[in-house]
Formats: sequence, C-alpha cells, structure tokens
Amino acid sequence: MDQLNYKEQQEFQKILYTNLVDRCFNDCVNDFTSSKLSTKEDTCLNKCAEKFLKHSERVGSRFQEQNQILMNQMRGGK
Amino acid sequence: MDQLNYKEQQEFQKILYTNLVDRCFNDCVNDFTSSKLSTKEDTCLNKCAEKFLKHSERVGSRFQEQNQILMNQMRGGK
Amino acid sequence: MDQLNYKEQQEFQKILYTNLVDRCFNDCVNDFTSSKLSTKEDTCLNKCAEKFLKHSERVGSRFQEQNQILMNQMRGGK
Amino acid sequence: MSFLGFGGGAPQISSEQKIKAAEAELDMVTTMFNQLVDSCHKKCFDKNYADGELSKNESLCIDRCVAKYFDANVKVGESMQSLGRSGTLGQNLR
Amino acid sequence: MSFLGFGGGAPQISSEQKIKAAEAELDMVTTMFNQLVDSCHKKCFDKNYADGELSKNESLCIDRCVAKYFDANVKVGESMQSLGRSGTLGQNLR
Amino acid sequence: MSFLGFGGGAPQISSEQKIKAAEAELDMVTTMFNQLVDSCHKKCFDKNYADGELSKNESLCIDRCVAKYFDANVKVGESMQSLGRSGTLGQNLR
Repeated sequence: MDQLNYKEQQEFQKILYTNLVDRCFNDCVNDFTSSKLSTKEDTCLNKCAEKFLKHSERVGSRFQEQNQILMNQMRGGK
Repeated sequence: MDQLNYKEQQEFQKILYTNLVDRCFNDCVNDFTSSKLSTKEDTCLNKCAEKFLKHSERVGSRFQEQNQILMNQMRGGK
Repeated sequence: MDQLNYKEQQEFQKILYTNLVDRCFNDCVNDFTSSKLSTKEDTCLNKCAEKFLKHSERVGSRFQEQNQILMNQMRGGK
Repeated sequence: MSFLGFGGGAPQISSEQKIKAAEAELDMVTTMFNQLVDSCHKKCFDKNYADGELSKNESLCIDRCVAKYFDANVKVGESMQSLGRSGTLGQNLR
Repeated sequence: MSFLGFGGGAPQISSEQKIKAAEAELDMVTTMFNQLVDSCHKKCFDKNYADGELSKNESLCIDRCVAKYFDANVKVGESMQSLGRSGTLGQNLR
Repeated sequence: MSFLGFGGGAPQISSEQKIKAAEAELDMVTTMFNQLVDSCHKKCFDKNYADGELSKNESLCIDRCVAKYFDANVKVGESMQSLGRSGTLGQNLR
C-alpha cells in the first residue's frame, strides 16, 4: 500500500492536470472579444502552469515529510 | 468507447443537475426570513435553470467540435 | 438500500471531515509568518469545527425530514 | 435510498446493475448533501467563529435554507422537464 | 473516447484493465467538461437572470471561451512536457 | 498508505474489502492533497504570474502553509473526538 501503481499515478496526475488547467485558465484568460489567446494570456498561462507545478511539487514534498512525522508519532508507521 | 451507455449518461446528467441546482440556488436565493421561495426567487430559479441548461448544451456542442479538431490533428482519431 | 453500511458511513464521514478541515483552515488561518498555529487561530479552528459539525448535523436532520416529505408526496415511499 | 425520484425509472436491470445503480445513487445523494451543507454554511454564517454553538438565528437560517434548497431542487427539476431536457445532455458527449 | 491524448500511451494491458482505464478516462472527461461549463459560466454571465435565453453576446462569449479553454489546455500540456514533468508528481506520494 | 489514522480501525474484513478500503483511502488522500495544494495556492500567491519560479517568500509561505494545514487537521480531528462525534454523522442519512 506504500506505492501508487501505474494506474493510480496516472489518475493522480490527471486530477492535478485538470485542476492546473482550470486554475490557470481562470486566472489568466479574461478577454472574450477574440477566440485566440493573446500574447499576454499565452505568457501568463505558461508562467502560471510552471509556477503551479513547482508549487504542487513543493507541497508534495512537505506533505510527505509531515505525514511521516505524524505516522512516527502515532506508532512508528505501519 | 465512443458512446456513453445508459448508466453513464444518467450519471453525467446527475452531476450536471446537482451543479445546476447548486449554482442557481446560490445565485438566486438569499433571503432566509422565510422558508418559502419568494416569487422573485422562483422566477430567478426558472430563468437560471433554463439559461444554465442552454449554456451547457452550447458548451457541449463546442466541446465536441474542438475535441474532434484536436483528434484529427493528432492522428485522425482512433 | 435504506441504510448506509459500515464502509459507506466511513466514506461519508471522510468527505465531511476533509471539507471541514478545508473550510476551517481557509477561514481561520491567514498568517504565514510562522509555521505554528497562533492561539487565535487555534481557538478559531476549535470553534469553527464545533460549529460546522453542529451545522452538518442540523442540515442532516432537516434533509431527512424534507426527503421523507418528498417521498411521501411522490408515492408514500418505497 | 431513493432521492428526488432519481433511481426509480430505469429499465429492467440485473442485480449487479442494481448494486451499481445504488452506489451511483449514494454518490449523488452524498454530493448533493455536501453541496447543501456547503451552500447553507455560506448563507447562514459569517467567518467570525466567536462561539461553537449555533445561535437561534443561525439555527432558523439553516432550517429555512434546507427547506428552500429542496424547493429549488423540485423547481429546477420541473424546469428541466418542461424544457424537454431529460435525455439530451449526456448525448452531447456521444 | 480519447481526450487530449490521455489514455493512449499505456503499456500492454488486459481487457479488464482496459475497461477500468476507459472508466477513468470518462471520469476525467466528465470532470473537465464540468469545469469548462463552470468556468465559462463564470466568465460569460452575470448573476442577474432576467431572461432564460442566451443573448447573442453570451453565445459568442461561450464559443470563444470553449475555444480558448482548449487552447489553454494544449498550452499547459506543452508546458508540462517541456518542464519534463510528466511522471514525477504522482511519485511524490509514494 | 495510512493517513491521519484513517483506515486503521476497521473490524475484520476480507481481502477484497481490504482492496476497496485501500482505494477509498487513496481517494481521500488524493482529495485532501488537492485541497491542500489549492488552499496554499490561494494563501501564498497573487494572480499576477510575472515569473514561473517560486520566490523565496512564496517557498517559505508554502512550507508554513503545509505545516499549519497538518496541525489544523490534527486539531480538528481532536475537536471531533472530544465532541464525541465520530460515528453520528453518517448515521443521519440512514
């Protein structure tokens, strides 16, 4: 139970991915006078995606550390 | 895989339905001095539901078109 | 079908629990100059959790009553 | 557990399908219940948690909020039916 | 139903796994579709429901919103690939 | 993967149930992780994406945000227990 298998990993990434798209779309795209992304929107999407990704990775690392601490406190893990 | 079966369609509609109810309730109902819907709230709910439904249908059509374009670009679909 | 089994109950509670944590964290914790909860945040979390729990229970009771009324209207239940 | 008439009108289905239908049903009731908890929490509370008890006003607000949510639910269901949109949306993704 | 290239690149899998993969696929398309409906609803409507019909401006806004959402999707997918982050995130939870 | 003590206290269960329990467990960790990512994103970033890198302040904020989220989690769990509410909520829907 300590490993995510292939399917679970894929699923995990898809959730993250759909959240990332949704978040960055909502923060970066606000002009609907055209159906093409403007240069400004395009740049914003790139930076937002990069930042969100790095953010998620950092949260993931801290999450693991905190989880480990907690499990050690409870009974040295399982 | 190109068709939603009966069960999947039902499920899809239920998600849409619960989102619709939640969205329209949040936008239209704001007075809690009574437990009955006012005429104004009632009208708002009807219009909101109708509009949200038409919105969803339009998004659905565009979604399909865009998805088709994308799949054609990738390799002519599967 | 009228009873939630053990697993379903657990699941139901977990959803409620994660929502409760998320809600109270968002409402109570806003200072990130420290990694320890302040006394104020701590108190807020306790009150928030207690209140959210009582809120959920009350909603649960009303939900059941309304559902019962509705099912009686439809055909006297199943 | 049947809710708002969902889960009743399905055609002849096997007992395995019945279990799956019941699970889907429960998923939806759970989703709706959580949305209800969330919406009425937004409508009836401010973010200032001075007290862990429900005040009388808050309790009243919750009761009315749930009642109105149910009415809104029925209302919206009727709107959908009168617009003849009970089978078209899922088909859009076919 | 394949969407944005997901679901294509899996290694050899059994037919039971294929069904599960297809279900996961559908889950994701459903999630994304609902986020899309929600985001474009926020972008294109105010909360004043005076009329049940879509106005011409609202219809135009919806069409552009969906087109831009798809472009954003592709864009973000490319960003992720160029950052070489296609397999690392799930592993964080190992 | 056990998280915050969930998943440990179940009565005797079969191996099929264990798999289901593990799947439910994973679902919850995934949900909570995504809420955490989302909450700390709201707390630590403005919507002005001038740079793709995390600044030093943002990184610090993330670290503290995760630590506090975990503490809040434990705190809330204790509140629930001290209120004796570990088995009553799901029963409301019976």
